[in-house]
Amino acid sequence: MLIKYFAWIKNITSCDQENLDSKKLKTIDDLKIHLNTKYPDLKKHIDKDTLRFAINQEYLSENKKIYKNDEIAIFPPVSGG
Amino acid sequence: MLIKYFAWIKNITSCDQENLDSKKLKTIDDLKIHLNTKYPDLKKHIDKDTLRFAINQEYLSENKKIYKNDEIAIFPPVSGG
Amino acid sequence: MIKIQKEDFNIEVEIELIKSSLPSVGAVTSFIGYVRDFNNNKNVNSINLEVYEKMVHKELTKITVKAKQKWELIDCLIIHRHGYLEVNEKIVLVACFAKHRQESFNACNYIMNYLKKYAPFWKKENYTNNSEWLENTN
Amino acid sequence: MIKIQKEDFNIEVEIELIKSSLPSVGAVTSFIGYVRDFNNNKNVNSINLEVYEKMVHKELTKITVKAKQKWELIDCLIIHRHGYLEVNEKIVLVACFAKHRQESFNACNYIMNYLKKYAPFWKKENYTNNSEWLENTN
Repeated sequence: MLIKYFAWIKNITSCDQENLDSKKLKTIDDLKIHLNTKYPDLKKHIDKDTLRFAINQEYLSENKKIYKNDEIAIFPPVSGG
Repeated sequence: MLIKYFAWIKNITSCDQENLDSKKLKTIDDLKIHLNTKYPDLKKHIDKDTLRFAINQEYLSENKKIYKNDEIAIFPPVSGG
Repeated sequence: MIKIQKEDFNIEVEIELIKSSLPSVGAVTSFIGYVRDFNNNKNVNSINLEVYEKMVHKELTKITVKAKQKWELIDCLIIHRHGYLEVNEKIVLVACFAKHRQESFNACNYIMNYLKKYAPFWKKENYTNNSEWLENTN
Repeated sequence: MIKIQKEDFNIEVEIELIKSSLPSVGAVTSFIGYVRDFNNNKNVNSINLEVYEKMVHKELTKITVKAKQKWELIDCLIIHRHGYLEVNEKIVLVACFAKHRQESFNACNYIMNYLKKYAPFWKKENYTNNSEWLENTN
């Protein structure tokens, strides 16, 4: 699955997108645990629940299953307009 | 004093402004009585209190004294914008 | 700034003229009123807008002063046309310049409400075979 | 209509493009957001606006559909820029086309509120010696 990062999250991940192995990651919660380990600086933001998640360009409000071909975006609160 | 008429009131008065003798017209109420007589078709509108009066370009909410050099405007509710 | 004129205006030019010297402005809300093709169940071809020129500046100035007391406005612009106007032509522009969005929205709405009530303009609608003065329906 | 672009736009041209074919429209309320020179106690020189392109059309379409269900809107236009923008440049235009004034005001305000909450854009402000990503303060 493709994971996309926006705004200052890219500073923590050092990339704006990456492919992750979907075999072990069945849900958004699995993904959060995985990212907390891979990017320790992201942990406090994920724990504080300040980040937004979108699956295939739709906002997510609760844990959800994720699939091989999904595009998952992780970003801070938006600030356009 | 100069009396100015706007919108459909001009159709009744057949003029857009006129000078009236200020000697007998001391207040707006005097003026209303005078106009009711001079323009019978105006009477129902003046009686129904639907018209607006302005003295020297300021809206009027009650009876007021009027003077020789005043400009008095009489018009229906506005409809700009 | 208040402009009463017969001529059309360009929204981009008019707003930019004020905005370009106000770098602290982050929000401009504007309202544009147009001549509609249909009103009170009748097809409208054009309108004639009468104005009490001597009074309109006084009245609109009062309204903008009130708006600036009530909302944090940096500037505001009112352009109101008069004379003969056809369907689709602009009648009025009110643009409110503020730091933040909600102030500019509230001020613009407020000014339009007062303008509709107090600005001395009168519309006569022209139909195919006759014409009629409007009462304000707000 | 929704446009996401780097280039500037002309308010008069964009509004007229839609309005000229809608003679029943009597009211257009529009909001324009600009880059301000000062924010969070810092002098801003410019901003970089990042966008999630694939998501932004979906999200803004949802918002305009909701607005049209809620208010009697004949049409609406959203233009949002991204990339590098200097102080005084336009960021966003939302224009709401309706028969009557209050519908266009309410719809425009509504769309801006939702756009600020959900449209996937992120601002990085550039100061003299550094830059900083913004949190949305609404």
